[in-house]
Amino acid sequence: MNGWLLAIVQTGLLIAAAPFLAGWVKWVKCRLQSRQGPPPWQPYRDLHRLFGKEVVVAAVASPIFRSAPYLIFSVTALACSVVPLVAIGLPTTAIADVIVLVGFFALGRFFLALAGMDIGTSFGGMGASREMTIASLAEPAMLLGVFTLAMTVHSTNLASMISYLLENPFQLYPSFVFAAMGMVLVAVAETGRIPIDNPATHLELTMVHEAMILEYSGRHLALMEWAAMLKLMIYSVLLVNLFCPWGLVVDYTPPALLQGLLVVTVKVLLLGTILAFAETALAKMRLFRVPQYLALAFILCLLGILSHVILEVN
Amino acid sequence: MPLNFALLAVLAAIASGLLPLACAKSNRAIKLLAFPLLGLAGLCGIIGGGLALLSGTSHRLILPVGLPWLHTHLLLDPLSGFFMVLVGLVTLVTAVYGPAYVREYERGPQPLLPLTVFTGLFIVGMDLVLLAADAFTFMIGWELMSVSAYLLVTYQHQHERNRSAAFIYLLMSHIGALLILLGYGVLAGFADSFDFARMAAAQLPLGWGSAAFLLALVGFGLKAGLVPLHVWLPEAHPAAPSHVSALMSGVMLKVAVYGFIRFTFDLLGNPHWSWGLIVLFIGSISAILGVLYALMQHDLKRLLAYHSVENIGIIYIGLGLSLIFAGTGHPALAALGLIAALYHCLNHALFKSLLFFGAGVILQQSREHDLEKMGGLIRRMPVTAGCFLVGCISISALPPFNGFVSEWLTFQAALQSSVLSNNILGALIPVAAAVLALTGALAAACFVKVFGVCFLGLPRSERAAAACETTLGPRLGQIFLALLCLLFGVLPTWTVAQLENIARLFFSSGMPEATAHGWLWLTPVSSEVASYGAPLVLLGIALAWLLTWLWLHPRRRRFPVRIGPAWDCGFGPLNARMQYTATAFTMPIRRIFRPVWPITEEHQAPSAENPGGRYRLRVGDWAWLKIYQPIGRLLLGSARRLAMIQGGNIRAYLAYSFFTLLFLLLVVSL
Amino acid sequence: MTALYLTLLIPLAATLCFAVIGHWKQAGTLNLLVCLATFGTSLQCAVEVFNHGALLSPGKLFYVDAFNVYLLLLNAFVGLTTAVFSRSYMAHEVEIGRVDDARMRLYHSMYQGFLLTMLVALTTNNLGLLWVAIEGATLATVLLVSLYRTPESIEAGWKYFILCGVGIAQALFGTVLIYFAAERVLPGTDDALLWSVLKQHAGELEPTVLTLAFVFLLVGYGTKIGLVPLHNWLPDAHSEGPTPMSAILSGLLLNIALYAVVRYKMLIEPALGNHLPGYLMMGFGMLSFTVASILLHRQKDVKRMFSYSSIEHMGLMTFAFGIGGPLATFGALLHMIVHSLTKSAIFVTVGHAAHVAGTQSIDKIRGLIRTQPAIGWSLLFGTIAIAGFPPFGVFTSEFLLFTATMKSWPWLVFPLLFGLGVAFAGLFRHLQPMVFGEPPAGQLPVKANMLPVLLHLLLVLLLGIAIPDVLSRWLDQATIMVVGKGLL
Amino acid sequence: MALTQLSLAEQLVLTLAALILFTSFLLLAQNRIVSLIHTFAWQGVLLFVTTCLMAANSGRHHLFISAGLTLALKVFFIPWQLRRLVIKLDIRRDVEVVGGPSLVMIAGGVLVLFSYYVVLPIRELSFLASRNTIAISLAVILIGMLMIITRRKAVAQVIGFMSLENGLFFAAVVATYGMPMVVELGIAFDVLVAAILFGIFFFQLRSGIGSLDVDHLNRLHEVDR
Repeated sequence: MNGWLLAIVQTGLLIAAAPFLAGWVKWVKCRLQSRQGPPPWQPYRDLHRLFGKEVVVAAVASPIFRSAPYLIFSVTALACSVVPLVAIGLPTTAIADVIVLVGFFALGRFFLALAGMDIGTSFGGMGASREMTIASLAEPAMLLGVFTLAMTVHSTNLASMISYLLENPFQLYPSFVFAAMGMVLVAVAETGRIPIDNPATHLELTMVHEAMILEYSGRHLALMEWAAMLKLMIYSVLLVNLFCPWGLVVDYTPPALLQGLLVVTVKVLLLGTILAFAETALAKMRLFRVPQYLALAFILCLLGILSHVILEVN
Repeated sequence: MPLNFALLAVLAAIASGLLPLACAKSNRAIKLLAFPLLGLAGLCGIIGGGLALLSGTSHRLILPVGLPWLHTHLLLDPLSGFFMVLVGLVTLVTAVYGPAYVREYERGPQPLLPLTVFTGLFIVGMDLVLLAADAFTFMIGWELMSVSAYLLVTYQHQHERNRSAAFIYLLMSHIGALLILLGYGVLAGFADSFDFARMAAAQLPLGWGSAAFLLALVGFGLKAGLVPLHVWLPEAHPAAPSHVSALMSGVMLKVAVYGFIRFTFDLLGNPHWSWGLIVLFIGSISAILGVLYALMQHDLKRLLAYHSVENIGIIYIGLGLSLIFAGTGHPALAALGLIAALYHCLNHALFKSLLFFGAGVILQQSREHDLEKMGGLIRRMPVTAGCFLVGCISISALPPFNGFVSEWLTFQAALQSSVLSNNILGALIPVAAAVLALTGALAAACFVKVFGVCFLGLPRSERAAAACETTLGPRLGQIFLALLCLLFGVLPTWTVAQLENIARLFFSSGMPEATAHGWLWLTPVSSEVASYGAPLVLLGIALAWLLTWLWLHPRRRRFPVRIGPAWDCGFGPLNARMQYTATAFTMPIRRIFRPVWPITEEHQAPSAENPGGRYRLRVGDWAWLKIYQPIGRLLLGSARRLAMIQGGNIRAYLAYSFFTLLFLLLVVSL
Repeated sequence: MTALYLTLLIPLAATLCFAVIGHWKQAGTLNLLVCLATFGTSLQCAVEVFNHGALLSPGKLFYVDAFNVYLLLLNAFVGLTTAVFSRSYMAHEVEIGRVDDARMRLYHSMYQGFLLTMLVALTTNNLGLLWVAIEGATLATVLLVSLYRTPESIEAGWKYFILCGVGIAQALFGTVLIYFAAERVLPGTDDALLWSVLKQHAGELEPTVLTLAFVFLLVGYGTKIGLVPLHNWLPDAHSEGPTPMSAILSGLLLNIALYAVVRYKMLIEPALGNHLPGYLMMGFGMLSFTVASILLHRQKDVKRMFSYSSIEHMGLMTFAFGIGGPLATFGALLHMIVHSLTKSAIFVTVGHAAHVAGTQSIDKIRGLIRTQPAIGWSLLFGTIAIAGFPPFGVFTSEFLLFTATMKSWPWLVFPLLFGLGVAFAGLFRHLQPMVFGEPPAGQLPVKANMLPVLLHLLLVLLLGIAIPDVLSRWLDQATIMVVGKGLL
Repeated sequence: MALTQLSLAEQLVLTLAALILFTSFLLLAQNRIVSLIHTFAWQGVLLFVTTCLMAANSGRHHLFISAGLTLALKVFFIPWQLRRLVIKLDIRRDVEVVGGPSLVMIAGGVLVLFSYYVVLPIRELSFLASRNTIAISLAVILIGMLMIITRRKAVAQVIGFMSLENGLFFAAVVATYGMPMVVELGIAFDVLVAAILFGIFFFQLRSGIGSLDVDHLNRLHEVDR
């Protein structure tokens, strides 16, 4: 019972903190670019504003258009419940392993793309087409990276994976290096950051994610934006907790939990800072350079598998 | 008892096929006779097969027909029972869906009768294949199935396209049948009997075993549609009436898979791991090429047909894994692979027939088969759209629907490759898994295209704008299948537990851990390794949705939704031609995987007489261009040269006779 | 015994009568009745043989055993059903003025004459008379091939005449050589050509002479079977003659010639002590089978196409008899039945189809199912049956042949497979446009009696689903006679 | 065994065999139709004589019937009918084109050798002449076929065919003292019918094709032209 409660709290925390991470990255980025920038909690304000606005829906919109924000948000929220934020071994993590997690994202994306196409604008179709193309390359790379880990730890359950790594803290796996690099590349692509997509752009021809949600307004738009932030949050947490799991707690005592929360906050914010650095340093790619980028990710993850098979199994 | 039901199913199907012959004049009578009997056949099949599957028992019967020294052996074991259920399910839905659907043909130039007759016989053929326990009966059922399907494909034979599709289908099917026969011949050579029980008991040396295996792989692969033996599939499926396409794609391909499983796992036994590797390789190729080719199609049924190639590929990946594990002595993992494959058979049968039924409704209501001319159908046919959406989600392997479960199981099987001592295999299997992942992602892209272009947006043609929802029967059929898709997605644990009965037939153990944690949790290897709580996923999504909805409810009252024109970045009024087309949607993928397809593009810049400009894209099939056409040319060329012997000159003819005589005399006197 | 004599006498009398009254309006019906009578007596004959074993006529001139009695029955049956077809077909020909009274007399007389010669060939005990009868069958049909007096039909008739004449002359030389060998063992008797006698003395005959004799017999009767490269007359003769003729040529004459070869093989192979006749038959069979299946692709005339299919199937049977062994022989015997039933059904259908379209050209026959469903579906199912799809009987026999080949000559299975696949493709690529699609404008149905076709196809279907016990025991007896070992 | 040890009758048979072979060669070389018919008739005479000789020598009197049939059919009826047809169809003067006469003659010689080679393995038992006469008759048959192949005129083909049958009869008579009577009668009947049919066909060919040249019979073929 304790576990279930903790899991719900943790999920709520993750959902609540997601806008802050997005704001944080933006703030750091602005600072790096010597701009004042909005404060890190600006996304909360934006969301609040959007929730308080009237919703305008195009006359041709179908039920898919209206239900997509709820569905996407729900699925992403469910994904949050699966990811170990501060504690492992929670009952919710057994609902889905990492493959199912990828499945959740795919489900969200499926409806996102459909929602983009629903009104029949060319931007929506364009965004959907690009999103699905990128995803169809990123997803296998992501899974291949996950497989690398899974083959080492003999599990695809996130909790089992992390606890295995915690139990064997100072083993250096060459395959993990490759997998980590590959998954970082994938995460950047999947969360729609530079150099794949620019969350800040509204230049039609360079948009991917934004193009799909152009027709949304009010609370629908808020849910969509929030879901995107959640995704960034989940990927960040996943990356830091998989590749540097130190600080995650196994026993659910309040001090330990607090400590774990602190550690993970620091780790995630650090990752956000790195992301901001990278986004500042890099320029957005042309769409047709993206396959090469993702191919690199794929190759890295494949190398991870191969190095696992060749170097680590005996 | 189960066998009685199965036999009743066969009889009902026969009756459904033949009884309408007695009242050929009245379409009404034909429909009243054929479809209820078909439904009965389906129902009996489900009950009989289901009983056999659930109880895990085998039932035998010998009928005094067939060859004088080889009477007809029938066998209903969990494996055939399972496939019997598949056939029964789709047949049942066909019986519900059919009467309204065939109304279209009553006005057409063809009489209705052949359609119902051959549908009945088609089911008979499939059931017979499943029940057969000797090679002769098997082949009779097999070819009955092929020929009936051929006659169904040619049902609308006024179109030349349909005829050539049917021809290619029957030709390839016939060649496949001959190879299968050859495979049985090899087995029978060692067993000295065509009885399956004796064949299964016979021990083959590896060389002969491999030969038989390859024959079966190609023979059944021709029917199942493995790349590069798939070329008939995208031709035949669009040609057949939609409920027949559903049967063909949903079940007939599965019957081929059944044949392969029966042959390889049961009759051959003791698989060698290299067989598994071959199957894995071919399955991966089929999966990825199937989906890539599907992406480029814009004929709806053709697209679905290519997806069948993809899904058969996925099934074969599972089978390949199972063979590899079985060949290296890991029965529990082999069971996992087999169960994954079987589960995918079930799922594919459900969602592919659902999609074909949906496609049939679209075709019937909009009279369009070209995606580029559809659009906005969701507003006029919401039920069909909803069910089609379920099909799309399922086939794209998205949780919590059924397609995801089987792919997940396949992934789990693939990830166990680290138990293999052979490192090369250990490295290759994850690559196959990555291919599977790529396939799944591309399938999702493809079905976003299908659903988006077909149902969403604005109608792209007058006909699409005029389409309306279908009648009760087809709606019920689709809803039923959609519910099953959800059900088998949410209750995988129960399903896997039943499928274990099949795995126990071939492997010493089932999957002891898989269902050990109650119906909520599916843990194929152990709960530490992987777990999936499908009901909880559904519950979680629903809960999250409900919470969000409740949370936003006050605001909804304060700010009701305002309906307005589309914003579209302020570009002004929308029209249908501004939308992304199916061709445009897949353009990035086309660029990325360019060498995969033989593509011809025609551009025509806008000019004075043609202000719109013109762009045309044709996507062929390399297998057709590089394999089948050369073979055809070779054959016709050799026929042309051979025809010289029939040159018309009688003196030449006499000279043949003369020299034959001299030659033979010389031969015997040497 | 009376039944046997009646079986032969009825057609003989009919031949003579029809030479005078064959042009009567009722001649077709009469012809049918005569065939019915013949069928009745042959049935009686079969029952006798089945109950009491082989029949030997007092003068030892006729001998009916399990092997030939089933062919006898088959002959009479196909003759009967073809007569049903012939009645309406020839009435139509008279109506459109293609034949006059004199030719109708010739036609009906020769129809019976042909049946007579074949019945004689089957039942005779004398190998010389066998030759006479088969030559007689050629002579009876040669004028029927050129019945229409078109340049093509005359050409076909001439080719048929010369090629078969020369071929069959070689068979006579083979017969003379057999006689020569037998004379040494049985000097001074007239029994030296009697099958029943020769069979008992087979072991004493001079092998070298027998070898030579078999070569001549194979080339001779092989010409009649239509073995490649001796087959050239066959497509011409089948395509140009009246269709009932094609039906019985393909369904019966080829079988009889094969029957003759098998009889000789039964005699010669034990005497030689080696498998040479078998090898020769296998070689010719396989060659015919393969070549015919490839050439099927190039046909433009529908009857010509199906005659190639006949060559293909005769090749298959020859091959199977060549393999020897009970399984292959049983299969080949069964194949003789199903092939002649199916093929004559097809020719009957094709005859009607040609009437519907007004031509035999494949390019012009279109949309049969739409114009006249009975003909279209019959043609379709006939072709499906002949292509070897279950549940039709052709599949059963091909299954057996296949199995037998697998057992004794595994590698020959591949050309066999290839041939079956290619032949199927050849048949169907031509068949499809004929039966399916839109008919040309103005194409009207004709009066057709599809009873024979239905009957034949149902029989073939029955043989595919379950071989009746009577027949299987019968075939087994014949198999024992041919190879000395049965299956059951 | 030397030739001298044989009886006179046997020597005569051998001589007749040689003569029949000679007439075969004559047929092969002849290029006028009427002469062909005459030569064929002479071959028939030789066959008749041989049959009579065998009948007298062996005491099998049914052979006389056979001889009579030969005389009637091969010497009188068929040559007469052919001649009548040739006159009626006005093809007397048609000079037969033989494809390379010397080559054909050489081929004929080779065939004789080949025939001898083929029958060589036959075990000798009783009558010495039989094996060699079989060789001769085989040669006559093969030369008959060669003639059919090398002649383009239908009439010449018929004569080749009939001469081929002569070879058969010769074999039957000399090697086995004729076939059983019922067979002889049957064969004779067939030959008679065949001869009549040939006559009918000549007319049909003339009226239908307009020529008796068999190379003009080329409508039925499967070659792309």
